[in-house]
Amino acid sequence: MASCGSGGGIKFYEFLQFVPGLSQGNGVAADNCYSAWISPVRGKAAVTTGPNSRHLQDDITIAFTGSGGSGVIAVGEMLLRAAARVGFYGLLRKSYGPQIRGGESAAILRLAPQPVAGFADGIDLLVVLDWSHFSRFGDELILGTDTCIIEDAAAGVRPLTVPAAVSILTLDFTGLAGTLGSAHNNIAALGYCGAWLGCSAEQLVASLNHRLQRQDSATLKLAAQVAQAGMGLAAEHPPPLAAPQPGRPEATRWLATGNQLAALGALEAGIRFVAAYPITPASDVLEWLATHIDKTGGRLVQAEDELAAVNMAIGAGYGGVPAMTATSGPGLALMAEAMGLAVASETPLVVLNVMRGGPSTGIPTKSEQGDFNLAVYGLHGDAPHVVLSALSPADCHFTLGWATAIASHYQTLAVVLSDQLLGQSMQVLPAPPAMPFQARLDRAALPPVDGEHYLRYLDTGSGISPMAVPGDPGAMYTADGLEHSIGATPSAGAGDHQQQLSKRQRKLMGLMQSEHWAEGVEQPEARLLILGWGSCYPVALEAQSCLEAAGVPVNVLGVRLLAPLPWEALQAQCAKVSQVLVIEQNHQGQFARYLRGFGLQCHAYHRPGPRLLTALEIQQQVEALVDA
Amino acid sequence: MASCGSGGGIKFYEFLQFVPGLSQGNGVAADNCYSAWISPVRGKAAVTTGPNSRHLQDDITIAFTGSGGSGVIAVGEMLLRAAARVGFYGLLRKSYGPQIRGGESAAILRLAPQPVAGFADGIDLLVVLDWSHFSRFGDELILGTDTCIIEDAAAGVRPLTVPAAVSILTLDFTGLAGTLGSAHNNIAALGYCGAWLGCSAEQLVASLNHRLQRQDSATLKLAAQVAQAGMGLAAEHPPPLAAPQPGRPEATRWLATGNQLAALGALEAGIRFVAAYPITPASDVLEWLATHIDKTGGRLVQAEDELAAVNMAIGAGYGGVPAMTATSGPGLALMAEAMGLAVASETPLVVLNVMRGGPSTGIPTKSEQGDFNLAVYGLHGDAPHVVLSALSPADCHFTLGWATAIASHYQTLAVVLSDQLLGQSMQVLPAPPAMPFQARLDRAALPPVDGEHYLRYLDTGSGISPMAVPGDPGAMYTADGLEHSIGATPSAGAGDHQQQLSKRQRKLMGLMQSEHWAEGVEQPEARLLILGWGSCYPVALEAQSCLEAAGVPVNVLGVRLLAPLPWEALQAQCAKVSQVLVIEQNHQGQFARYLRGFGLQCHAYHRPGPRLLTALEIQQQVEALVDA
Amino acid sequence: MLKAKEYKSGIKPIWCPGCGHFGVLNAITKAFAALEQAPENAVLVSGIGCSSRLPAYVNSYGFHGVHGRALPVATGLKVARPELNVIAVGGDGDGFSIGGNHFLHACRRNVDLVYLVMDNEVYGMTKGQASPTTPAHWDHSKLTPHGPQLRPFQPCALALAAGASFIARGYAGDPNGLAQMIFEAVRHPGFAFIQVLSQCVTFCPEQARWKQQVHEEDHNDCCDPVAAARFLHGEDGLAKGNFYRNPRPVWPPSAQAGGAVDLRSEFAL
Amino acid sequence: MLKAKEYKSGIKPIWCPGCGHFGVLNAITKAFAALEQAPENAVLVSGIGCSSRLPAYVNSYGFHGVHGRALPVATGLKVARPELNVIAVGGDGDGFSIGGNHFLHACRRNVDLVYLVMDNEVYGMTKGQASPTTPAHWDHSKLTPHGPQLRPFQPCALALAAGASFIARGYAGDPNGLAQMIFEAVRHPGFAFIQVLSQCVTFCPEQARWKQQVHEEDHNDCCDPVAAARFLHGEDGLAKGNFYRNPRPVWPPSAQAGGAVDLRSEFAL
Ligand SMILES: Cc1ncc(C[n+]2csc(CCOP(=O)(O)OP(=O)(O)O)c2C)c(N)n1
Ligand SMILES: Cc1ncc(C[n+]2csc(CCOP(=O)(O)OP(=O)(O)O)c2C)c(N)n1
Ligand code: SF4
Ligand code: SF4
Ligand SMILES: [Mg+2]
Ligand SMILES: [Mg+2]
Repeated sequence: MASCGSGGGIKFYEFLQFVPGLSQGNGVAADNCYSAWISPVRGKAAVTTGPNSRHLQDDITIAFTGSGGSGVIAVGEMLLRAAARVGFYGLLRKSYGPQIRGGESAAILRLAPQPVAGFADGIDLLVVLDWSHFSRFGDELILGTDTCIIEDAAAGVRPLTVPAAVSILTLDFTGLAGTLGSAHNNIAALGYCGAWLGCSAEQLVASLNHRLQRQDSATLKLAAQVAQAGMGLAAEHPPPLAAPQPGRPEATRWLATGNQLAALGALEAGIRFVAAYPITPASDVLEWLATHIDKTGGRLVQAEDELAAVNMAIGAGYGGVPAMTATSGPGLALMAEAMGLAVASETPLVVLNVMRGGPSTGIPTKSEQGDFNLAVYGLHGDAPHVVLSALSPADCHFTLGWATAIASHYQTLAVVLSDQLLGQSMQVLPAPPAMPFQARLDRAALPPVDGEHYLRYLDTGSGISPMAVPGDPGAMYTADGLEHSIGATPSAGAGDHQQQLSKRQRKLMGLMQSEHWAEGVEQPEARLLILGWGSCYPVALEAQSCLEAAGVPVNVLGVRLLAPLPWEALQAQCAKVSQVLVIEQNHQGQFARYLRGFGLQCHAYHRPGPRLLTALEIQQQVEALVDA
Repeated sequence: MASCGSGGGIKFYEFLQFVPGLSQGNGVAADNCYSAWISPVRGKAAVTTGPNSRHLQDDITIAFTGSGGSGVIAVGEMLLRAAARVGFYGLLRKSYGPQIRGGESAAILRLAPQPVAGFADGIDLLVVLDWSHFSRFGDELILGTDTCIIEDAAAGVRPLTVPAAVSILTLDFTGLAGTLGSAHNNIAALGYCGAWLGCSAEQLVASLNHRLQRQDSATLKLAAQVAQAGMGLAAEHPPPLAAPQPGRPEATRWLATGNQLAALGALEAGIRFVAAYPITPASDVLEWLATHIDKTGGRLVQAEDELAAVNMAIGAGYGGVPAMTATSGPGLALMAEAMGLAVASETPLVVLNVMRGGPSTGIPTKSEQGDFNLAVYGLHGDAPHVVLSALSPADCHFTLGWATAIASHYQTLAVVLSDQLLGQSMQVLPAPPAMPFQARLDRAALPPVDGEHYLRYLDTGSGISPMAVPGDPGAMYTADGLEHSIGATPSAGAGDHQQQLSKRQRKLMGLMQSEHWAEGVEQPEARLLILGWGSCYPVALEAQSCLEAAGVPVNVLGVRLLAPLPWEALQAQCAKVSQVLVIEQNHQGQFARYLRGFGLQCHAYHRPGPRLLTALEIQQQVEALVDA
Repeated sequence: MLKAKEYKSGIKPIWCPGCGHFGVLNAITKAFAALEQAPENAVLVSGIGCSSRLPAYVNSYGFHGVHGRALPVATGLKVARPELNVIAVGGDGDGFSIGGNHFLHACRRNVDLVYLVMDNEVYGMTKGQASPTTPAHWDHSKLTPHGPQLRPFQPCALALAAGASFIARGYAGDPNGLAQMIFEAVRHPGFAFIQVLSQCVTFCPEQARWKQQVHEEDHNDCCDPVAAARFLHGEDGLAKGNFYRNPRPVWPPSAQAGGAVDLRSEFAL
Repeated sequence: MLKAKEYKSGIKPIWCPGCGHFGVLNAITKAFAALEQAPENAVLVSGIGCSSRLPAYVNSYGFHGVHGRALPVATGLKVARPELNVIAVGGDGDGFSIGGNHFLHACRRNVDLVYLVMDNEVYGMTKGQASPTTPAHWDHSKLTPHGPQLRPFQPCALALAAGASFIARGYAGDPNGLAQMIFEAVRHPGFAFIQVLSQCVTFCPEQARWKQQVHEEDHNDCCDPVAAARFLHGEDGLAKGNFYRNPRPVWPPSAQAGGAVDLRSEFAL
């Protein structure tokens, strides 16, 4: 409810066909109904338009805060699951302090009757189990005057920074749990909030059981009792805030994080080898893969470092087995040399980079979009490769699948940029359609039967050379990061060098035709385009909704194919409006600089994390531009 | 003589003051007469202008080729030294095949009466000791119809690719040496060419003695006899080609490579710690440092890999000892993560990157300018740092000195881009003036005496924080790559992050005022600017000379400060002309793309190595633009 | 002369209550007190991990670098500034996984450093993945759901084979013993390696048992590499004590007195 | 069945005449003949160096990667394609300097690979700098004008401490003996390490003496790590022979039969 500054909800517009090839009818995406879930927008029927509809689909943001041990993350996850059963969509973000245990932590939950892909600017309901360290969240938990606070009686001293004007209700969750013999005031809070959202006791207990799987039945039973006591409290002392209304959602909905969906997408598209070195916030991609890849017959190796990880993946890729690794900024920097090897030797390789705050070790647990430069430009020599960005938590599935197919089809490196926000937020979403992509070496690119004449690095029309893999008789060759002739013999000749450089660049031009290069939503009479990438895209969509409500129609475009950039298609989009505003979450405006290198005239709005970009600030930027 | 296509020589123009601050009178450079030798242009008096003056200062290009064991490189070096004594300036480039020993090799020597900083398009005199593998040089040794070939009688079968029209003289160097009991036909060839260039026997013998220092006196004596026999041969059978005339050079001239000069510049500016991991073509920088740093009281450590090397240098830099490492593309890629650490922890660090062909292992022994992107953009997160380019072999001295001073003054990373051509070519040049730069932590930036309040990462007006070093009492702090507060405590707060990001970017703005950001030469009525970096700059100057002869005045600018780019100063230069042509030796036009990101409208000419850019092709590009 | 607790910086550790790294912090401050260490002349250099956070908690200079590179930073610093007391610290992941190469080469290079690894057989900071020293069948990490299934890395045996001249193992639960070890390591000329068993209470609660299991085993006089190898191949990894001490020439050899510096004459024609 | 020379690719090596790496090339082709190796099922994986050029010269698949990373590439390939015969090859610089960490971890990981290091105690390709195995006082390199002054790296002793299950040393001057060693290494289940003394005639002409100095020392039956350690600590580095062979479980354990793949159900609400 705190979104759009003035308290409007998000709205969803009919997907407007506006990019040639980016249509509903003629592409893989639409055939598979991908459009229904990739972004929160495509394929959703419009409700109504105009300012009066703003309050029809209310969203609400609830935050639970406490110290690290107080279980607020667990409450958030359980409440999201239970609320989803009632009919809500939602998104959950976790925020921790630097401590491994103890310290501050928060779960921030946004619920709405339709898919939710971004966070709001403020907090409607704040549930505080422990006030200590609350102030460390500083700018991350913004309390408005209409924020309603529920504090546990045992939460301790309320900080002075809490505005006096907000309404505060003190409830004794701790005492309630204690009378039942439990120390879990968080479960009492779960029951309280669940009841308020309309969850049944069964739904809450199901959530508890799911979360506490490994516990014994006595523990489960006690937890159920505490939750029910919490529900009772809600009946007596409901929050001074109207409960939001659930929607009537699709039959099959999922609860998943972007990182899980990325991992799933990779496996579904055919990844069968993963090399892993843990790093926040990419570790959970690797952990999900580790516990699932066996089922597909694939393998995961925990490597000694990122240098080993990326080279292991290259080894598997050279062997014809679709392979990936996942990392974050510092690890990506370490992988740069070997990524160049994948490019030069034309070995398929997928690298997922889940961004966090930088530079250097930076802010490891928080989101930022600072690795654009490194991903696009960080290789030595002229090393054209593919860089994609995932446009929403759900889009991680699609984009990893696409990257997997690209890496193997084009025999190249595909880097996917995600970030902590996309990767670690837990989302309720429509179940994704079957994976439309499959990794495979194009049949046409296989070597001729007559091995005598096998030319691994042949300069073909498409630029894609015939790739044999070990085991193929008669096509033995040595893949090489040294420059080479078409026959894979090392060469320092200017002609060979020019030919291979051009070939490696040209082969990627096939991607320019892809309908998947971007996602977007147009509005009639829009005079401005908000252009973003990665996790900025859902925020831009919400800003669009708010702006429309304010009478300012804008277009929104999220670019999925960052490199090579389909400049002509992008230009065509930009030509429809008179102003372009590029948004991103980093300090230097890396994407905007990149676009200007192509000749784009644009405004740029960017600032670093860890505070998330909000629809409100984008709206303000747009309004300033439109007014000027 | 083969330069400028039609055979003109290079000419030198008066240095025209054209960049505010880039003047002769008000800066360090001019005070120290740096302008006399940084580029081949500054401070040299113009001869005459106009087409008729073209032949007044003839240059000549001589190439020696043979198999790896035939000693052509030695001949080239000795001849350059002897010719220098006669009064020539010159530049020597070596070209090898992939073999460690044996295989093909060539020494290409350009001599002129004035300083020579680039190579010509063709070869005037080709001395062949061995024809086998000659064809492997392919596009590197371009024979014109006016090339004159001297072949040893024992050189073997002349390849069919040698144009029939060229004049060929067969001389029995092998036999001549043999009669004296020597196997060194190369020394006979040295005597032959030396005599033709006007070297005395003493001068040639001095060269021999310098080169063969470690040999016994009998060997030296025999070599002297063979050289004298070669001189006799020149009297009988001179090359069918007028000998070029030497100049009347400065009293003190040097013979050195760009890599040696870079190393010297680093030591003279105060580098006292070097961490080394060998890589072509940077190893000789490290080797020179290893044999000289002891004398300064400094230390060199051979590291186990580039990751260790760069972190060792960071350790020394943190300790207040100016430190550097040198590498090439693959090594620079490996250093990317730690370079980000230097930026975030604000530790002085100099990294010299001597570029070779890429991507990946690429073409390790040949020159290319493909690492621009990596150097400028290859760090994760928002990591502003300094990137310089050396504009000539001699400028390696100046630029390393500047980088050393910058790294320590701004407490940051300074990457210097050189390349194999600049680094490994041996040049005769005026002795450089005393090093004008010194590494030191600015006194004003030292911590306050009162240690209680020492704030390592204080946000000062200049953006430069007070840096204490271990041993300073009362200022103990922990340097950190994690984001931190001004007091060096780790922080994930948005405010601290924004403050430190801005501070690290802002502090470099001081560089915008530097007079050293570029070198250039203007011509009256120029309508076009040739804009280059690194080894392209001398080539552009030669093209300028040829173009003037052809009646097309142009300006030339070589950018030394690549990042942060002094965009306003650059714009002012570009505003003086109606067209800008950006030249560079890489496939993608990395610098041009970068400049366009700032909004520059330009033409771009770029192509990869290993064939060097020539003045002729730049001239042709300019003529095509001017005609259009 | 400062007391042990005066060597604490006052910054509150982010560690979980009960974490072994507290014991190491105490031991370092005690050793500093015993050494009468001037705070401004000591530098603690670390990589990334819970353990690598330690430098900020000590009242001395510190460098918190990137993951796995504490030893190169420490090496560069010590070679450039030989008068400083440089101690590299970190975790088993930092030192033996990503930093393994530097560990090997530091052992053979024999620069006069101390390297202290807080070994909890796990990646604490990234939430509990297996490290090189994790037991083969430890299946608590989702990244290795059946356990790493690998022979654990043997830090002391490797240090010996790589040429370390001082090898010891301490226990975070015995900060006094560990302080003594650190004291000796600092005094030892050359590279001194101390593996410290330092429990991760959060991801390896089973390490609480170390209290009972760790046993003393002192080979203070052992300078025979074969005897040390025999011992290290046989022991259970929970012995604490000095295992090997065999001073050999420190690198770099002390600098020659530099004469007048003429770097330029060689270039003159 | 192919003859040894039919395992040569026909590409002419860039090596100097007399370089030891020729002997290694011959030994590999002989071993392939003895193994009746199908050329399409063998892959030679290397890093960068003169030695690392070898794969192109063999009639099999090859991967010439970046400096120091042959083992990770080989590991990924073998784990992904266990039916292939994967042999990593390279030099002492590639394997023990920049690649040292992967060497350690490959020894303990025990994937079924062969790793053959052509040790000439020098960086040949970059023109003669000291490598980890260079003698302490070898002063031929300008980068270490007084010699590296470091204790040379002991590859076999380190492999043992790191957990390698097959350790041998061969000599390029004895291609037949080396071929037999490679044959056995390929047959050995798990990670097999062969250090080959392979002279660099250009930068270390003194290695010509190896012809006289190398001596046989076979411990074919040695599966006792302590005995192996004792031997390796005493020998002169010029013994050739099988030093240690002690098969232990290969990683990864063979795959479980995969059932129906349901990756999605866990997400459904
Ligand atoms: C290059 C890089 N890779 C990965 C990480 C993520 N990371 C941070 S700490 C850590 C492991 C820490 O384990 P350890 O050194 O044992 O310390 P502990 O937390 O157990 O004390 C990892 C993998 C990183 N920060 N940088
Ligand atoms: C990342 C990187 N660093 C450095 C180099 C330069 N380099 C190429 S080969 C080599 C050493 C080769 O020595 P070794 O492995 O012993 O092989 P040898 O030539 O002696 O057979 C080095 C340092 C490189 N190619 N890449
Ligand atoms: S996670 Fe483990 S290692 Fe880290 S602070 Fe907690 S107990 Fe210590
Ligand atoms: S330099 Fe040495 S290692 Fe390289 S090919 Fe020549 S002899 Fe062999
Ligand atoms: Mg640990
Ligand atoms: Mg070698």
